[in-house]
Amino acid sequence: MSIWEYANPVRFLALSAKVQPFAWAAAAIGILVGLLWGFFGTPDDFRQGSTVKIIYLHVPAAWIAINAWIMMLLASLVWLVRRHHVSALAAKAAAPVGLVMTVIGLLTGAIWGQPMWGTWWAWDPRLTSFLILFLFYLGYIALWEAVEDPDTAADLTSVLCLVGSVFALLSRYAVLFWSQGLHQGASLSLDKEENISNVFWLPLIISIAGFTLLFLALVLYRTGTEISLRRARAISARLEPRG
Amino acid sequence: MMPELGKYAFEVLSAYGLSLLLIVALLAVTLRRGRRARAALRQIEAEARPDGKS
Amino acid sequence: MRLTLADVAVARGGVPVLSGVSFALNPGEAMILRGPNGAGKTTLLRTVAGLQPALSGSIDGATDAVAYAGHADGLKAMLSVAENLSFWARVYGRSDIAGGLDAYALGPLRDRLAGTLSAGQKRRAGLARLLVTGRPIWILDEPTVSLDSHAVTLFAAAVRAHLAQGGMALLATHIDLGLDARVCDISSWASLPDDLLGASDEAFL
Amino acid sequence: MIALLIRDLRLALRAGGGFGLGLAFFLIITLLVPFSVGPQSQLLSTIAPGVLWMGALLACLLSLDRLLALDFEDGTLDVLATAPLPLEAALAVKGLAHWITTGLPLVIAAPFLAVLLNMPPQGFAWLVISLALGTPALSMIGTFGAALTVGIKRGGLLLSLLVLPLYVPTLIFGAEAARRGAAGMAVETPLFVLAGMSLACIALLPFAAAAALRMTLR
Repeated sequence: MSIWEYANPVRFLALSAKVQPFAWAAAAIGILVGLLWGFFGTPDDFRQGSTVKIIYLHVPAAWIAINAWIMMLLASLVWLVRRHHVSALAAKAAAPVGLVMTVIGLLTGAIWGQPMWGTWWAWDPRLTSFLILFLFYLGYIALWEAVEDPDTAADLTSVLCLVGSVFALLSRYAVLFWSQGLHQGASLSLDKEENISNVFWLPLIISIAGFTLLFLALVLYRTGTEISLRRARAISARLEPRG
Repeated sequence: MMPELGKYAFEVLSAYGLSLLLIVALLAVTLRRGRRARAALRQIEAEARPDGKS
Repeated sequence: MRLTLADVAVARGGVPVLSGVSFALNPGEAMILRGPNGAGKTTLLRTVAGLQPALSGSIDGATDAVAYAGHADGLKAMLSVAENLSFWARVYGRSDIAGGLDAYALGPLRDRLAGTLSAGQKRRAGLARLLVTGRPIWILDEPTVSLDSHAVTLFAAAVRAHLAQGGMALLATHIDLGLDARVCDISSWASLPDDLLGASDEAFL
Repeated sequence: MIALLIRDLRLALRAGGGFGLGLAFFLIITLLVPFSVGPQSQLLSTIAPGVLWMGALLACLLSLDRLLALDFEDGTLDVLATAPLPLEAALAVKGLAHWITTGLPLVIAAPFLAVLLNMPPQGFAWLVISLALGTPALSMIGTFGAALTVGIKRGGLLLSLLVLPLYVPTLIFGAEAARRGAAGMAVETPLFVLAGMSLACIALLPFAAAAALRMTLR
């Protein structure tokens, strides 16, 4: 039973129907436990005071924002190589979720950084990279909406995703270079955890797991929606008398 | 029960508030759009296969 | 150097339009496709021209041998007729455009900007482009649109000359050109509404 | 291929071909800056490299949606796709034609506009070099964007939305090189990265653009 089985929409919907209840439940539990524990159960950081609690939103959101684009990239590759509709529609379904997570990452990052920087927005390399990622998501979604024929749309958005990913990486290093101005930035990882003592660690992991499951559940459901739209379109295309 | 948030209470609460608001909005839009699309599909399927065979 | 189609199926917008299309065109022959609007004439012509992939079946003899004339003429308004034609000639690795100009009596319009031509004159210039490319297989989609009767005879003469030199032509048109060409109605190949044939919508039905 | 280049250049030079469009836009943008940020020459000279680079970038962007859309409407793209000329080569030539008609004039005009912004003269050379290295990438990325949006009605706005994020790395390194040149600092690092990116764009993007175009023509 190779995974290509699930490229067939009918079988995908069956699988999705089975998985979704667990995904939604586990996501809810993960997020609730992660956030509540983080919010109520952890002490303040000596330096940042209580703003450190924002970590339980910022890091998971940033984590999803990045991985959603990576998932879209893989789905686009699968569409271009194997022409499986479900993967193209899954990429289309994931984009808005990635966009919202990027916005949350930006918001929480700016608010969290505010005490240290004294302003709501600072051109910090990480925040700027997220801003660029936000633009990529916007362009991707806009291209999906702009093209009428679903197949052409899937093709063009896949090409944009491939080329965009290369430029996103380029922008990442450009921003690092530009903000230091003189030398290459030290850390490459986007969401590098500060040196977190374990009391913060566990709720963070749970929260990340919760967000990941939420992403999974959302994408499964939204892909189902895209399949329904596509099926309705296919049937109506055949219903109209020809010519 | 409410933890002492210190002088950054506004920041922390606004961050949580905005983020959760965005997530709830995303959920609402997703579910509403999903329900409407599925209903439209059922309606078209009924039209296409009045005798119910798929 | 025959053009052969074997059991070709084509789709438009994910819906199969024609299936089981099989015919062969020998040098010196022409074929006219007839059929109602939206029956798939343009789709079939674009598939033979290689602009879009066929759903199934095979097309032989078309690669690098086709000159395609769609609804638009491919003329640049700001270039003169001569400049347009010589550009297309050079793209196909040739240079003489005299043949094209004479065949469609475009001599006097030679240096007029394409933008200033009437629809009929533009169409003649567009058709002259086929001559200039020197490609053996002409694929024409409604070539006689906006041509007056005199221009139609010119066009028919040009096609006859092309066939005489061993060229081939595949046209979609409703006008009787007086060519001794096989005429076939493509609705005989129309695919049934329930046919799927791997069209991109198949996965969703 | 040369035929396509000559035709495009001739078209651009003809009336309405839009040859001077990019240049005029670049001039206007640069003139507006002092009005917006005030005439203090010290301020202007510090932001001059960045302003000139942004002006050049926007001028390139402006003339992109005409690049393929006209050929799409009058059927030229359909015929080009069936011509012996590979589509990749045709699009590379399109990018080159765009660079010659839009990019090059910007590079030549930049120093004169730099004077208007009181940019230190020592930076003129580096400004020109960085623009000369960067504008080909802008043209090639733009051609890719145009190929993506050619089939879309009113694709011009979408083209900008898709292309601007792709322009960010070129802008950062290009403006950085110009700024360092003006300040007399070492320019090697940004300049070499810029050159590397441009070469990569010129080499690889025609293939992506041709793939996108084939999908649209399908």
